[in-house]
Amino acid sequence: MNIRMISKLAAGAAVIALTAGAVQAQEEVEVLHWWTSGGEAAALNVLKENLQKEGVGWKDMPVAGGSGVQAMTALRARVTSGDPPTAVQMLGFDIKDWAEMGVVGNLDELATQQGWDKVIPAALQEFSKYDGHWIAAPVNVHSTNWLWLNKAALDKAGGKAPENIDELIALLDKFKEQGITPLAHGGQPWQDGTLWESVVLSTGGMDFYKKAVIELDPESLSGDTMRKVFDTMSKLRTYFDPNFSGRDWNLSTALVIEGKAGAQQMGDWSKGEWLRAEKKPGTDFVCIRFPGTQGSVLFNSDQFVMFDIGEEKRDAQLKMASAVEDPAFQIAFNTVKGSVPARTDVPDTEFDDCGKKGMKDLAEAASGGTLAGSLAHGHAQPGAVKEAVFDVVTQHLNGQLTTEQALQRLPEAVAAAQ
Amino acid sequence: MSFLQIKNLRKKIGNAEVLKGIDIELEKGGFLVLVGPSGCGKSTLLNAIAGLLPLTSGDIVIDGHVVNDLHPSKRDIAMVFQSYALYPNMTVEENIAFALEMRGVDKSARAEAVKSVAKTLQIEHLLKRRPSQLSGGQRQRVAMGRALVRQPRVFLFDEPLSNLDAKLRVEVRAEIKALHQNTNATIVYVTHDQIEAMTLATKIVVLKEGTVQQVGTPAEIYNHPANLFVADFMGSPAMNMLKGKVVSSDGASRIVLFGDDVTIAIPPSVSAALPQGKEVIVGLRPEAISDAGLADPQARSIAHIDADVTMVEPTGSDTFVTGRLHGMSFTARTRADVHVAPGQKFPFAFNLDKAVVFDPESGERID
Amino acid sequence: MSAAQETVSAGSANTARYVIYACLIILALLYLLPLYVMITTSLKSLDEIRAGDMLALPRDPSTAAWVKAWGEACIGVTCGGIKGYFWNSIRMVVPAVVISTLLGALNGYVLTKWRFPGHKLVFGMMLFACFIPFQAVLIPMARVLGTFGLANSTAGLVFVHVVYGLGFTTLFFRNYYEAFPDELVKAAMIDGAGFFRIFWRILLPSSGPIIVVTIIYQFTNIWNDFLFGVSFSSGEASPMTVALNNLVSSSTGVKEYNVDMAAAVFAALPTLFVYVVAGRYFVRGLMAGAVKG
Amino acid sequence: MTTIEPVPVVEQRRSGPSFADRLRGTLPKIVLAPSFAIILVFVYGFILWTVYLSFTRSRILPVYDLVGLDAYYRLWSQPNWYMAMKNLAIFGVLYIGLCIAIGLFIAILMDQRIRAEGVLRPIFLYPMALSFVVTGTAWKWFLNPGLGLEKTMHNLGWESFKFDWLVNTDMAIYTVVIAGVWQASGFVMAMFLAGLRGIDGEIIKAAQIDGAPTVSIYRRIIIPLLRPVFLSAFIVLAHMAIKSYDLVIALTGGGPGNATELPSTFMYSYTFTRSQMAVGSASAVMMLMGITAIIVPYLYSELREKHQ
Repeated sequence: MNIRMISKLAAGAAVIALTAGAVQAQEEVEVLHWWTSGGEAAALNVLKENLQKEGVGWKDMPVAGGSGVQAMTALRARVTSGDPPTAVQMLGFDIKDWAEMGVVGNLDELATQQGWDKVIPAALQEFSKYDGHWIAAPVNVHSTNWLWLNKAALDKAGGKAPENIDELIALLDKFKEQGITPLAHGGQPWQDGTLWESVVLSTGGMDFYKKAVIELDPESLSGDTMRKVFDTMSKLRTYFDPNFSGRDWNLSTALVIEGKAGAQQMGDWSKGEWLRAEKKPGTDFVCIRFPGTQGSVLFNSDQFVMFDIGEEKRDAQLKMASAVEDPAFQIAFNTVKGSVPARTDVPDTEFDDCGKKGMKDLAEAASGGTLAGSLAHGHAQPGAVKEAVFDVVTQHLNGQLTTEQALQRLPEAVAAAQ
Repeated sequence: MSFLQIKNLRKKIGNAEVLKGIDIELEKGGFLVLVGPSGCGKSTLLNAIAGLLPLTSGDIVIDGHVVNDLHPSKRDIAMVFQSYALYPNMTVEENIAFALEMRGVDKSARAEAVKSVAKTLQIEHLLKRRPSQLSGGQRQRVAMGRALVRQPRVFLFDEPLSNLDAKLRVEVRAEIKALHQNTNATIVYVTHDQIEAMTLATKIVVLKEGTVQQVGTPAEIYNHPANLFVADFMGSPAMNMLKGKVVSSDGASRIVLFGDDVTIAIPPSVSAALPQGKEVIVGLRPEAISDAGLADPQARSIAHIDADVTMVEPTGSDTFVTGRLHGMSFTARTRADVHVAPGQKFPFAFNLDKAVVFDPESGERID
Repeated sequence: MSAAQETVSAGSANTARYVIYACLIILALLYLLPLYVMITTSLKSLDEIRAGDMLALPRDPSTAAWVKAWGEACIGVTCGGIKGYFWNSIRMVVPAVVISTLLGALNGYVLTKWRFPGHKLVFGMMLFACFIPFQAVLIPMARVLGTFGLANSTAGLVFVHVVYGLGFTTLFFRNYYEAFPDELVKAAMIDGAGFFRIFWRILLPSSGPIIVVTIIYQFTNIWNDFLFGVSFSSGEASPMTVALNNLVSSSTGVKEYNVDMAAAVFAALPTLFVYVVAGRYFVRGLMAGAVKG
Repeated sequence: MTTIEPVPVVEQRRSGPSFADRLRGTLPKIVLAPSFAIILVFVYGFILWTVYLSFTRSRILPVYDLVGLDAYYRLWSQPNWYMAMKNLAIFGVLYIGLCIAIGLFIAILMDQRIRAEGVLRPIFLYPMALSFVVTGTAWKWFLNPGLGLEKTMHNLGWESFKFDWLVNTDMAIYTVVIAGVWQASGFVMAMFLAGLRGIDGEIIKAAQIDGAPTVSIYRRIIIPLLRPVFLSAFIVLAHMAIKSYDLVIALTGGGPGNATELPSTFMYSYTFTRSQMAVGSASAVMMLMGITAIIVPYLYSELREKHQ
């Protein structure tokens, strides 16, 4: 070991480390998000460019993985250290949790000025506002109770889209006869949960969903309807291929796209995969509400939560919030992402059939009282309850719990997490 | 005035007292050997002199200055270690020059000094090598060179020869002796080997369990050991220790050995009066016992005793004969060509002039 | 050397050696499989990956994925590949490794050569630090970094890695210096060298093997760290692993497995290089004391 | 040599230690102090902080109102926690056992004066160099029945071959063991190899002269001599087993179901994703107690032994 060399290296390295820390002062926003894949990032790039036109720099802080799990860890570290990012992509109850900690900013002025109260659905405002104040700018509205079908496989099986669980089962049986995987599913807790909430909605209807999932009524969580839900889950489980465990959702979508599988239950972000594979709605694939949930919408909404970052950076923050709610950006972003705009006053002309259907469903559900937050995506319950439900659903789906045990565990787990 | 003084030195390590009040004085140019079995505290004492261990109490005075609180480097001492402690990453030259470099001696003066030392020790050809490329003897020389180059007031040697083979040990021992004679350096030397102690020292300190047993010249230590421990420790083969008893008859005391078989006069080294019936131990070096024909003609009192021979050990220069009488064994040093075999009777001659008498209870010598 | 073939007759010795070589080669192939999969996949086209067998050799090897991973792949909204993050990691790893190694060496030196009452307790407490689960310290660490203004900076990240590397580096050096002869230190003291001079001139130059072990260990751990990286850095200042994760585990969109794998190979290159080049010294360094634990 | 002249000393006859000497005496402690202070604050301080949090009702961020043992009741009423403990037991035993067995086996083979040692050694060592963030995808493929080994075997014509542990609830934890052993056994091999190289050759020669066959030499003499290496390896592996996190996340994400949950993943998910920071802290306290139970007796015996 040459000591002199080591000490020189050390000195040099220290200098580099010090200079690397310095950042030039310019108006900019730092955005923590987990939209790292090509399409999403491209969509976000629209926002970045819009902001740059206004002279606001974009400091990107992507943290991918586990639908924001790592991102939330990073956020905790940032907030605890007293240096939060300008805006953070966030879902549902996470927003409330953070707001409760008193670390978020205030967008009231901008919201009043731009009339957000009128154009953003009340169900979204539930999350975008805390204690009556605007704290977040909603980007989009996703809906989770969709079923995606391979058109060719569907045609082969009779061409009729299923309208209830029984018809779905019959269709899956036909797919099985065709020698393809009937239902493409990825065995990750949130995917299991997404499937489960659709089954809950389909089996018990919106009232039951609200009672069981939103109000966490113990009897509903362990009653006969819930038994039917778990039985249906067990039944659906028999239509999975053997490799489903741990598979990412987009790989399952790929199976349907390639015709190796017949159907996938997944949120509307799944459409992005079809579009990128240059498939067309109606000709190559069919998007329908999960059988039995027609007319109801389980939503989740990505929002940019604005953190309290001090006065001198607030101007850039407000510019960003305004840019997010810009209708042009809403269209540009949501057509790519598969979701529908967070404001109701955006025309649907740019959207494809699935998108148009999504916008229509959302508007109807919002007015008809059949719009509810998605549990699996953090819009029905706080994280702890959500994860507790996932535990039971996932273990049941994987055969670690019998239906009987699941019915017993579910209210217990929910109670323990509250 | 003595050059090195150690006054009532105590050292505790944990609860154990390792040095229990040591007093030693050494004159300038003296060669002091600290000798004793392992664990006697001799290395601790040396480390204390070097300043490598803090004292519990007492003083160390070098050349009139108390150095208790001085850092080792400021005591103007040099030390040669048992393992030589050569810096493995430096060449021989750098090793020797290191202390000078630390003292800010400039480069040319350093080179000069190294050269002169290397010449003295005949290691000039080794200067560019690293310690790992040297033999044991060469390393030893380098270690000495490192000490010499400093020209310190006191040299400390910590068992410097114990890692050498027998032949080399004798050679280097002689070199150290010569070095001392040539330079007239003041040296403190630790060893457990009593031959080294005898050959090198001008003054020997025998230590046992942290206390000084005896201080003296090699001859004093050898011939007049202060106690049984010193008597037993110094000399090889060890001093014969014969149990005896004082008997008085006709106003004169005598000592009975070997049961009642042999009665000897009180040796001349004893001047004190010994009471009747007192148990004593008579110490006699093997060379004070010989075959009858070789007995020292000038000895004033010689006892002739016939005994059974149990073992014969020729060493080349001498032959050690072990005799046995009344259950007591003793070793005699006889001439090399003695003709005797185990089992035979042999006439031994005991030179009682050389005998010393010890009190078996206190272990002290009786004067 | 503990090999004992000399006593065995020539014929059976040969058979035994064939068996030994066969075992070793089979094991080596098994150990290499994941790396093989990574490299072959990175050389395949996406279609080939989807259709084919993961263990098959690429039909038409192409380095397109490598080029893309290095300079073009999109991480977040910027599409500059992982090269920038690669340098981020270097900027973080080098000072962190150097500082933690140096401090560990000094600590080991004090704990073995300048002992004081209670040194064992101090060492024991420092050693226990190796075993703390990092997840448990994230939040308080974030608070501390924030307080000192080190949050979200490379310096802060370096600091964190130094703190949680200290236990290991101190352990390595302490065990190594434990066997280093005390007499050398005494000799140097008598020669007039002080605390630091003894360290720089005598101990450190003889610490080659353990420095290698420590550097390998620290370099690998810090380079591969994800948890601290994701928590205490952001955006374009992130280390390699964070960028790799953003590339590999992006939740939506087409997965470009070949690009992912190429990026993974890039992320692995420095540590692989260190192990391959210094592996020999690693075993030697372990021999020199680290093993005695 | 010329005569040696005493250098005049200017110190007074009796002086206490000079300031420089006193500084010299405390310098080692001054040098050690920053490191020790850092460890005190950033390890022990943070441990205390974690313990404190476990007695609060912290959820998304720390809060500091004490509510007693609530978090511990919650923790011990979580089936996930029991699963995590059970998995840690299975994983820990197999991981440590297999790493040591395989590591020792390869080390013994490598110690037979192998020609290509320089090539083979890095092959066995390299997994340690790679993070599971890097190799996770490759492993997932490899173990996935539809993509990896099973498919390869089917392609090769072995239709009945079945290797679906990754997706099998009962077996998934064993895939974690496989990947873990792959990663750490090479490191253990290096430790054993170092240990073997350090054994005094004369002991083995003596055994050979006594007529002991090679196997007996290893079984009766060499392996017992490696006792300290076993101990070191055990400690290193034990703490890696308890801290294993990347491994599980990369391979199974804790699934299928919660079949591969470990205390470390449990702690992370409760602290950060489930916003039950108090429960997460309680589990961290449990883990620290477990680690302490292993490490402290080891430290105690090690540090005591060495100075006798």
